[in-house]
Order: sequence, then structure tokens, then C-alpha cells
Amino acid sequence: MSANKPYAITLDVGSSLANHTGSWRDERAVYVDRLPPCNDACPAGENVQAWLYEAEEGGEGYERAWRKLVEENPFPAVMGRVCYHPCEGACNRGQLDEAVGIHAVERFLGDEAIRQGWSLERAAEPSGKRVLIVGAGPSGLSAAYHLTRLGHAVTIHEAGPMAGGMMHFGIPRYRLPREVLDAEVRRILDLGVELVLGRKVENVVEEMEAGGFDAAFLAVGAHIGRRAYVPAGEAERILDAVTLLEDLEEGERPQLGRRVAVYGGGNTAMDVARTARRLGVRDAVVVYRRTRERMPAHDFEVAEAEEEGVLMRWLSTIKHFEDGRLVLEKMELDEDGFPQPTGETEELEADSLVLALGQEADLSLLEGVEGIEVEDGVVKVGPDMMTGHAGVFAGGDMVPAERTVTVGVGHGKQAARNIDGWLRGTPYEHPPRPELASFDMLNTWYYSDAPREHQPELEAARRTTGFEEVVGGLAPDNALFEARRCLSCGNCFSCDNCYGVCPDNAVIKLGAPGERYEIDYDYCKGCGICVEECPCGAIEMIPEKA
Amino acid sequence: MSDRFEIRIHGRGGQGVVTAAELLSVAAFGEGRHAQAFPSFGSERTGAPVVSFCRIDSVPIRTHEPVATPDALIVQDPTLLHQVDLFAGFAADGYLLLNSGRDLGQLGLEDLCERHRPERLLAVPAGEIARRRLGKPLPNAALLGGFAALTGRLRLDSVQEAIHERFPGRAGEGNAAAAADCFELVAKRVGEGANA
Amino acid sequence: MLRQMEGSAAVAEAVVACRPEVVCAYPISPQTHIVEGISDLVRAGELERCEYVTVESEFAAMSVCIGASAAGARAYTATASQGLLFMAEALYNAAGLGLPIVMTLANRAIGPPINIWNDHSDSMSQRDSGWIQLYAETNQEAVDLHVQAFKIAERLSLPVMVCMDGFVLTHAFEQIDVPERAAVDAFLPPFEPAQALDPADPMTIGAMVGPEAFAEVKYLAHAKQMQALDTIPEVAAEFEAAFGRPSGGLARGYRIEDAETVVVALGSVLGTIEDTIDAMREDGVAIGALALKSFRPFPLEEVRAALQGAKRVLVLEKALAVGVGGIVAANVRMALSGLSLHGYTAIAGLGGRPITGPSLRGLFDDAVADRLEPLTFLDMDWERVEAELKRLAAGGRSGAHAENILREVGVVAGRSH
Amino acid sequence: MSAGQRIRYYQVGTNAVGNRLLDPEERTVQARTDRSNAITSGHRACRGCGEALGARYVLDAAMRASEGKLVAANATGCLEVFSTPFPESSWQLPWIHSVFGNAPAVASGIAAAQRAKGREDVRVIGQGGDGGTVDIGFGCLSGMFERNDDVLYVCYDNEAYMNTGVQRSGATPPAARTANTKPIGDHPGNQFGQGKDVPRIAMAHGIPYVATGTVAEPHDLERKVETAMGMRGARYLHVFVPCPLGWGSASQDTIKLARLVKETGLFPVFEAVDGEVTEVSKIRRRTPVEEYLKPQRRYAHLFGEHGHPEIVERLQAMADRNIEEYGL
Repeated sequence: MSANKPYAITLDVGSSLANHTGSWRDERAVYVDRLPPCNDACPAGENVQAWLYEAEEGGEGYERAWRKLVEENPFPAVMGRVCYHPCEGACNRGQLDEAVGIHAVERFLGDEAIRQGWSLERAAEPSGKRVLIVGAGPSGLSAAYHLTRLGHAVTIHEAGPMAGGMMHFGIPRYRLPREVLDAEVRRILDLGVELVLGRKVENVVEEMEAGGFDAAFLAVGAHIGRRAYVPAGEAERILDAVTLLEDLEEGERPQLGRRVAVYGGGNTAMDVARTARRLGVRDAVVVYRRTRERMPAHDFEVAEAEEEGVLMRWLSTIKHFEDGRLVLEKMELDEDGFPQPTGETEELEADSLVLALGQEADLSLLEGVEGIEVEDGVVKVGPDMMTGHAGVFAGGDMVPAERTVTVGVGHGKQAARNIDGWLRGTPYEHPPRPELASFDMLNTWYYSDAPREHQPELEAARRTTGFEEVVGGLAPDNALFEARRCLSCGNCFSCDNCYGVCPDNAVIKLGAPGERYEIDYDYCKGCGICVEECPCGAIEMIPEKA
Repeated sequence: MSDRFEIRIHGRGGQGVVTAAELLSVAAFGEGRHAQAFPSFGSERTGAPVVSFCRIDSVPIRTHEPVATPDALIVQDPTLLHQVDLFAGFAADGYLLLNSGRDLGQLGLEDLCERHRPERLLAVPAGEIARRRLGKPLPNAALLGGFAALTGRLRLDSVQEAIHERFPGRAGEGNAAAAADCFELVAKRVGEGANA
Repeated sequence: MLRQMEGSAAVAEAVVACRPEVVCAYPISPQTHIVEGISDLVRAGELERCEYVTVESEFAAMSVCIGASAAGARAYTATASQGLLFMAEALYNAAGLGLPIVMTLANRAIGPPINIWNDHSDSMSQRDSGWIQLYAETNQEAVDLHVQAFKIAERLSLPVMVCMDGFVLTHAFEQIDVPERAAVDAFLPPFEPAQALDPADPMTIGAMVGPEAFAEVKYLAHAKQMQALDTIPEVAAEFEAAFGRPSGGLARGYRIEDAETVVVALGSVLGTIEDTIDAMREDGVAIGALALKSFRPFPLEEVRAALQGAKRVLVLEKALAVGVGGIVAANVRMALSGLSLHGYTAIAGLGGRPITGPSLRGLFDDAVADRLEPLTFLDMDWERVEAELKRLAAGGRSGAHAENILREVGVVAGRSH
Repeated sequence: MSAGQRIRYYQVGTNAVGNRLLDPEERTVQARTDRSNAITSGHRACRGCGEALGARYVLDAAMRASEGKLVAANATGCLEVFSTPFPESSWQLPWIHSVFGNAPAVASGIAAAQRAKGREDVRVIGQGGDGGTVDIGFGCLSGMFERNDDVLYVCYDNEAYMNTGVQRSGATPPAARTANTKPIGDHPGNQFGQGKDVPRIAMAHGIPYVATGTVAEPHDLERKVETAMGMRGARYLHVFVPCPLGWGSASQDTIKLARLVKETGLFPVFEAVDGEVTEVSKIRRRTPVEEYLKPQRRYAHLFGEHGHPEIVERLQAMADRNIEEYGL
């Protein structure tokens, strides 16, 4: 301060930096990363928010997004089509307008990867261990993928003629085009996974000894259609859903006639009915003993089926099948919601009856294997996916769990990590789960009003004339928009709010977007505005230590 | 050596009472003398009785007090006669120049004439003179010319110069002419008085 | 060049000659002729690069000057009486911030009763505002003081108030020599502010100062005024050298060398005082006068030196500190501490009451004869005062004395006609 | 929300201060690492001070618009006291504080000086709180408007005299509790009056630009500052700045309350050119006044067992009238 300026009255600019107001603070703001509900809900343990964050940038971002995605799940293109996406059920945006179309973006990334021919990362240091995988379904392939990436040598023994398991036999091609499935399977095999087709494993322990395997992962699935006794005449044609779909997959064209009744209320029942329509059947009627509300099939499946002209007979059981006639008994729900017979019957003409009453696993390969426990037709496994027999792990439809492709893929990953730990003698420990980023932690004011972009759908007429894919993919723009609808729950996405709203300039912007911020505790007075105004709940207040 | 001469001017707001005093001071200054003019500082509005003062001296004038004992009185408006004490402190040998077509007797000022030197007391129709020269009965300039003649304290030309300086153009000429007319008239009357 | 002109017009020309960059004022009698004159000159293009701002109040006038001066512009305003009071807060601020603003104060009484005539109540009320206060005896001095004021203000970074008696000087037509523009340019260098609001060198002006430094800040303001005791005579000397006539300074004695009685006063009344003194000297009375030119800072030493030879001092002032008496007198007494001489205070000329030669002669004679009360009121109408006091004592209506006295006057007038 | 929708494809559009995918020009000045922090850290404002925030928003934007050639005159008040206690100043631009009531006039003086010096590239801002603006400084403000001096005057309105301990000002809303309008007697809190709508009064002066804004919408606020700085003559910006201390609100709610006051319609956010309203900021999620009032202890007497629903209704009516009048 030059001498001729008045003392004390005139001051140097910016001199208050010497006054560290951080000492006023009794609480401090701290940046956190919370668990987004989508990640939390994903059976395959995908880090959805993280890959959406990359996808938001488009262009280069897509590949980064895809790579982040396949760290957990090698089947984005498949998953984006067949997963029943619990992530979207959990999505916080659902409480704002509509959930983010995560599956659509995932599918977009998967298709983009196939189009661009992006390849999976090669294996780490070879561990010298060999692992046998029985069954090349989603679970087996997922395990193979993760084990290979962990450096182990993997051989898959598949009883069937092709890899893919239920993704082939359980899901019609109009929902999952085969070239998509094959591309993603091939990408895994390209990592050096050995696949032996048409090789049914009779006894897993012998197989392991014979092949010199250090561990085994069993994922044989559930392929045996559950039978129900339906009194029927000799001539009546009764098939089971799984076989029908398998035959179809192997190129046979089953004889169904012009009128088909499908018995059951699950997704498979829907698949069969819809497939029947595509095979030229005029009347495909689903017979189910309870109501639509209580149907296990997913709503959209039922809706699409109805759009395609599939008929429904609710509250009906089949008494018998004779002379091309089904006799149905009307049911009614008791107060507990269980169907009770009314004695009242009616008839339904049918050239064939397909039973879609669920599937069972073929556990013959475990007969006599010590330590194995079977219950309700499935094998018991521990949290580490290991059966009662050391070194033998199991997953997918053959263990107690929801039977979906995604769950299977998740089992594969989980098993792989545990097998790896077991092989290395250092049991795998799942990292602690961060606090869930619930809706009330968000400040939704900041998000633009952006209704969901919907995928195009094939019109019903064309659906019943062939096996063309019903649901289309998102155009690049729409995919980008959809990705950007993500609220980034619990994870900073560099919106600069904290940097802007601090009355004490106590937030330091570390530089380029994505490099995030730091609190300058010399000046932070602990007002908490940054926490309140953080759109995604990525800052929290914690009391100062006394 | 001081030969101070003090003038008090009476009139009504808007008749140029203050201007009159200023013009006198300017005229005196023009003759190389020291002069001082100032109003009876007030907030009077148009029509209200107003007074202004002028001091003339051959030495610098230091005081700023109002003129209490005028050597000369200029009265612009005879109707003031019965409203204000026009003659307060009026020196026995003082000069009086009053704007009126009537003579002092008619104006009821005989007693004044007795107490003072009558040849120094004069009423002139300054308003009339002004009307002839200006079209308006503004007695100011005329009275100043008359003052010069009556007191001999200022020359007509310096009065006229002051008038021109203040009112450039036609207004100035009209006023200067009025001053000259009145100067002549008064000079004539004074001459008559002297002869009488 | 000498001209016969009105004091206000002359001051307007002098201010313009000082090339202020921002002039801003709110009209109040008797200051109006000055600011009207400046406005005319600025509009006539006499002064390039000058902003004349017509504001909505004196408070704003001073505030605009504060902003302008803080931004490094030479700023000027003028006011009087109530206007000065209305500015008071900003007045202190301008001084506190060390802004060299120059202001003409056409001294006028402060009401109630509302009164537009001259006395010194206004400037005296702001004697502690931190402004330098210079008093003009004549219009010539008023003109000269303005030229000096800018130089003093800018040399010290202090605002200066040039006080001239309202009407008595502002409205008087006299012969005045207004300094030529070129001469003023040579005398008064362009304004170079000690501090300015400049984006190239930003600073914070007007900080809040607590107990830890406030006293020091105030002392420094005092020290600055003490410094002015040197600067004011310096600049007066420079002015005399440049323009060939004395004016300003701290104080001036008149026939004081051998005077037993000294009259102390400020402003235009000194003319009449000097006339009176000359007359008394002719009668052989050893009387003289001391004219105070600077009241703030107060030249204690000069006053003491001038008075210590005298037997008695009469302070004649145009303001009354109700409840004690003289304001100037109190300051003079400070200068005289330890000296034993008779001290008299005469309050005169309040609200424009003429201070006449005869009255002064009477007052001085009484002083010389030590017949004076310590506190005297010149030409006071005691009859009326007594009457009012009696009424009050008798439990009559209290409240505005003015009204009551006026009613009284009315009654008196009524009887006389 | 129009601003938000202009930017398609981004989750927060322009509702947030910045964000990584926006074109830098679409981000606020506050998002920039090179913002001037006109009022910098270490100031002594209360936790969560809305005025400190508002001042930085406005001045940083003005600094950018004037390329750093900016001078500010500040009225007495919180902003002045917490920013310049000797020996520390938080200001990074030439700044002067004179007295309480004269900031607009001081600014006029600075502007006059720039004109006299031919330095019109240096721009002038006058600023103060509501007390210094709508009350004690109003004479000077009106004069500055009437002369159309080249000054942008900014009022940071926190609706009472906070610096002196929360007494009512001409900007204190009806029913609000202050230290001298306690919730007792026939008119609990501040009484209902015609109010002193200074933005409207400013418009009545016919000055080139008048705008209102809040600390909840930096994009809007900065755009208005930019617009104002692009004009000459007298301009007025009235910024709503919540005061946790004076309002009895939580320090973290400062921006939330500024958001709510606009969404309820209690504080119309608009823009006026040459005395005519040219743009209003529409309500995005219309909200009942209770939601704005309840988090503030200054309105606590209106709720609960001994509450005054009838007063809340009157306040709602005021909001509805604004919504009607401005088409919010």
C-alpha cells in the first residue's frame, strides 16, 4: 500500500484471503460415490451408471462405455434384448418421469461393438490352472469369459450342438437374432476358450480327473420340460415347450395344426404361443389357471403376444383332451389368491397342446458325487457358488435362483471370481457396497425435462409372417439422448454446481470435466449449500471431529 | 480622501430596483471610482416593495452594511409613498428623484421640501419618458439619467455605457435614449431652479 | 483585469478557471447565482471536459463529488445553510476519505425560524467535519481563495470549504479582478490524486475500521489539519507571488501592533470593523483587529502571537452556540490559555441583522471601557425578549418563540399605525 | 425451463451452473476457472449468505462483460461490512464505500468522472442491500435514474435490515417477522401494505433496462447482467438473496428458497426495456406458498396450532395475482 493512501480506510484488494474462515465450520462437505440403484439391481452386477456416463459423450465415449460394460458382462447386445432389465425398475428417474431406457442403450452399445468389431481384452498372466465348464449357456460362457480374463485355461463341454444354451433354445429369434448371439459368443471363444460341442458329461469328478482340471463350474441349465398329466386320446398331439423350441432351433418344423393351445403362464408359454403364430397357426390360445395379474410372464411379453393375436383363457385348467377338443374347468381365486375349481366346464377346439409348465435340470452328472446336496431338483451352492464338493461350483438354472439369462451371466461372473480365489488360495471377498443413492438424495430440479426415447417396434402384421426382430434398436441420436437422461445417481458428473454455488469460493475445480472438485477447507464454512444443490447426491456433510 | 456618496433606491419587485443600483455602480466604476451595489437581501416577489443600495467613493469601500443615511433617494414608484418609510435617514442636504408626472406638492410632500433643500428634490415622469422610448413604462434607465443630471455625481455617457453593457442591442438603445431624455429634462429643471 | 461585477459571477468565473472536471450542486439561496453562473459557462463551452450534474439534493451533490473525486476527477460544489446540514453525513465522509473536493459555502443562518439571510451558523455547525474552512472578507478574496483552495485541497488530499457571506458578498456588485485562465493554469497543476478508483490499480476505499485502529485514523486526520497550518500560508505566498496581491493565509492583523484592544472576527464584517477602528484611532483609542482567514485548522499560534500584547480581546461572531455562547471565542480562548487579559464575546448579525458602524462603535467603546458583559448580543431587542420570557414565566404558551415574537411585532406595528 | 430445453441431449441442460458436455459458451461465468471472484474468499459473511453469492454472480459477470474495467460503489450494509473489515478486503476490483444512503450518487459521480476523462470504457456499478436501495438510498437512486446516468445499480434484496439485527425495511414482505415486526398484536409480523415495488418504480422512470433475478438461476442472472452491461444509461437489477440469519432458514436452503420464491410466484422474475416488460421467467413447477414459507422461522407464526391460515391465504393470493399479472 503506497504511503500516500489513507491508513486503514484504504485497503489492498483480495487481502481477505488471509482470513481463514474455515475455522467457523462445525460440519464439512465431503465428496462421495454412492451406489446407483441400477447397479444395485443388476443381476449381472453391471456398473450401469458408469458406462452411461461414458456413453453420454457419444463418439469415442461409446467404446469406453462398452469396455466398461463388458468388464462385468460380455453380452451387451444379447442382454440389451433379452434382459428383463430390473435396473430400469429401480431407476430413480422412474420417479421423475420415466426410467432411463438402459437396455436400449446397452443394446445400442452391443450392436455398435459388433458393427465396429471391437474385441475383448486378452488374458492376464496365465495362472497355469485349468478349469472345466459344463454347459455353454449364458452362465457357462460368462464364467469362461471371466476365468480366461483372470488368466486361467478354460474348456467348455457342451452336450448340445451349439453354444448359447437357453439363449438359443429358450428365446425365439424374433427377440434375439441369432447372428447377434453368435457374434458375442464368438468374441468370447476368440479369447482362447476351448469349446467341445456334443459332449455330455456323465460324471463330473471323473471328467475332471480325466481332463486334469483344477476346478469345475457346472451350468447345465434346465432343459427338461415339466410334465403334467392330461388325460388324452391316442391321437391327440401333446408337445412340451422346450422341445418344441429346441427342434425349431435345430431347423425342424413341428406339426401344430391350425389351432394350438399353450398350457402355462410363464414367459416360455408366451414364446411358444408367439412362435406358433409365426409358424402359421391361426388360433394360438394360452390357457392359464389364474389371472393376468398373477401370471409369471412379463407384462410386455403378454402385451406383445396379444398384439400378435395370441388369445388368453384366464382362470382355466385342462381336464382332458379328446377329438381335437380341450375340456377346460373354470377356476376362481380364493381369498389367498389360489385358484379353486368351480366344477363348471367349457370346451376349446385344438389341433395340438403345448405344455409350458416350467423346466427341470438334468443333474445326472452329479450322481454319486460326494458332498452334493440336491433340493427341489436344484443343486445347493454356498454364497461362493461352490457345491458341497470342493472345487466344484455351479450356477445358472441348475441352482436355486430366478431363471433368467442375466442371473445366469451374473452367476458366471460370481463363480469365476470365487473359483479364481479358490485356485489361488485367497478366497474372493466382495468389496463393501457403498450407500445406496436413493431418490431423496437427489436434487431433481436441475435435470432437464426429457421424456424417454422409445424404440421402434415392428407392426403386428409383419410379426406373424416371420421371425424378424420385433423391437428395433435406437438411432444413434436417440441412444445418446437416452444415455443423457441418466441422473448419475450418487456419482459426480461435473455439473459445476458445487463450484458455482459456494458463497465462500471454497470449492476448487480441479480442471477438465471429469477431474472433479475439491473442498478448500481453509474457507469452507460448512453451510451445506453444495450438498443441497448437488443434483446427484455426490456430496455429504459430516460433523467436524471435536 | 473619501468622498463617499450613498444612494438608496425604492421600487417594487420586478421594476429593476437591483439592476438600477448595479448600473449606477458600473457607471461609477467606468469613471474610475470605487462603487458597491447590493440589494436589500430578501426573498420579495413581484410587486412587493424592494430596496437596493449603491455606494460611490474615490477610495476602496470596505463596509458592507446597508445604507442607513442616503445622500440620494431614487423612488421608482410613487405609490410607495404611503406604504414605506421612504425618507428614513434621508440626509438634510440629500437628493430625491421620484418617478411621477405630478409635482411634489401634488404628491403631498411640501413638508419634505421645507426640511430639505427643495432644489435637490425632483419628480419626473420617467415612466412616460420610458413609454415614449421603449413602449413600456419602465422608469429605470430614465431615472438613472435624471440622477446623473440632478446630482452631477455621474456623467450621462458613463450611465449610458453601463446601460449598453447590460442591455445589448435595441433594448439598450431605447433605455440609453430614455436616460438621455430624462437627463435633459432634469438638467433643464435644475437650471430653471438655479435661475429662479 | 478589474471589472465591476457581482461576487457570485466572479466566483463562478474563478471556479471555472480552476478547470473542475465534475461540478454538481443543488440550488439554495444565496448560493444560486454561483452555480447558475458555472452552469452557463459550462454550457457555453467555456470549460471543455467538465460534467455539470444537477442533482436532487445536497446530500447527493456531495455524494456525486465524492464519487468523482475518488475516481480522480477535480470536483466542486456549493451550498449554504440547511443544504450544508443535509450534506453533513457525506461531508464527514469526504474528509475522512481524504478527497480534495472544493466547496463554496454562501454563509446563511440555520432555522428554525426559516431564514435565508447571512450568518455563520452553517459553517460553524460543521467545524469538526474534517474540512478546511477558509473565510473571505471581500469578493476579491473569495475569488482568490477558490484558486488557492484547489491547490491546498489537492496538496493535502483534504476537502476545502470557502466560506463567503451570503448576500452580503454573493449578491454585492463590486470591482473584482478575476484571475486569467492562463495564470490559473500556471498556478494550479492538474489534479494528481493520491488514490483513485482505477481498474488498472484496484483498491478498496472506505473500509470498516474497528477500535483497534479508529483512534489512529482520527489522529491522522488531525495531523493532516496541523499540516495544513503550513500549507495554507505556503499557498497564499505562492498566490501573492503569482498574482501580485495578498489574500488568504491563516490570519491578518489590522492596526494591531500597539493595540490594547483587539477585535477578532471572520468574514465580510471586517470591512465595517476596520472603518470603525480607523475612526477610533483618530480619537486616540489603541484598538486593532485580527481577521481570522482559516477557522479549520485553527491557527492557535498565530492567534496567540497576535493577541498576547493586548489588554483585552473582543471576539465578534455571527453564530451562537446555544447553551454556552461563542464558538470562535472558545477557540480563541484556547489560544490564549495562560495569558491574563479581558475576554469578551459579542454575538452579532444573526439571521442577516445588519452590523452597522454606529453599533460597532458603541460596542467597541464599551469594550475599551470594560463595560461589557463577557457575552453580549449586539442590537438585541431586549424589550421583546423580556416580554416573551415574562409570558413564559407566567405560564403562557411555550413552543416556537418565533411565532410569539412575530405576533408581538404585529401587535406593535398595529398600534403604531 | 426454456433455457434448459435449448440444450438438447444433456441431463441438466442449462439448469446447472455448468457441466462437462456443454459448449463452454453455454456454461455460466461461475463455471469458469478464470472467473474473477470479484468478492473473494475470507469474507465474513454468515454461513450460506445469499448476498455474498449474489454479489459474486453479478460482479463476475459484469467483470467479464466489461473486460475487467469495472468500478463499484457500495452502500453501507452487510455486504460492505463483511467484505471490508480493516485490514482485509475481499474485493478484487476498484471499490468504494461512502455512506448508507448515497451509493447511487457516488456511482453517478464516478460515471461523471469517467465521462469527463473520456474513459467511458470504464463501467460503473452501484450496489447495496434493500435498506440502502429502497429506503435510505432511494432519493439518490431516483435521481440517478431520472438523470439516466450511466450506472448499473444492483439491489441485493434480503428483505430487511440484517446488518443491524433484522429490522423491517421497505422491502420486507407482509406477515414476515422481524425484530420490530414481531408476531404479536392484531397484525402478527409485518403488516400488509401496498408494498414498495422498486423494480416497477424504476420502470416508471423510463430507464433503458430493469430486471429482477434470484441466486437460484445464475444463467438467467448473468444474461441480465450481460444485457445491462451492453447498454448505456441508468440500469437497475433487483436480485433476490435469501438470508439464513434474518429469515431463520437453514444455511443450506439459501438457493432452495430463492428457487421456491420464484416457483410460488411471490417474486416475479422478469425483464423490462424502456419501461415495458419484455420477458418473464416462467414458473417451471408451480408451488403453493406454504412450501416457501414453512422453512423460514420468520413465518413460523403462520403455521401450527396457533397459526394464521387466513394470512397464508392472503399471501397465496398475492402470488396468484403476480402469476396473473405477469403471466408467470
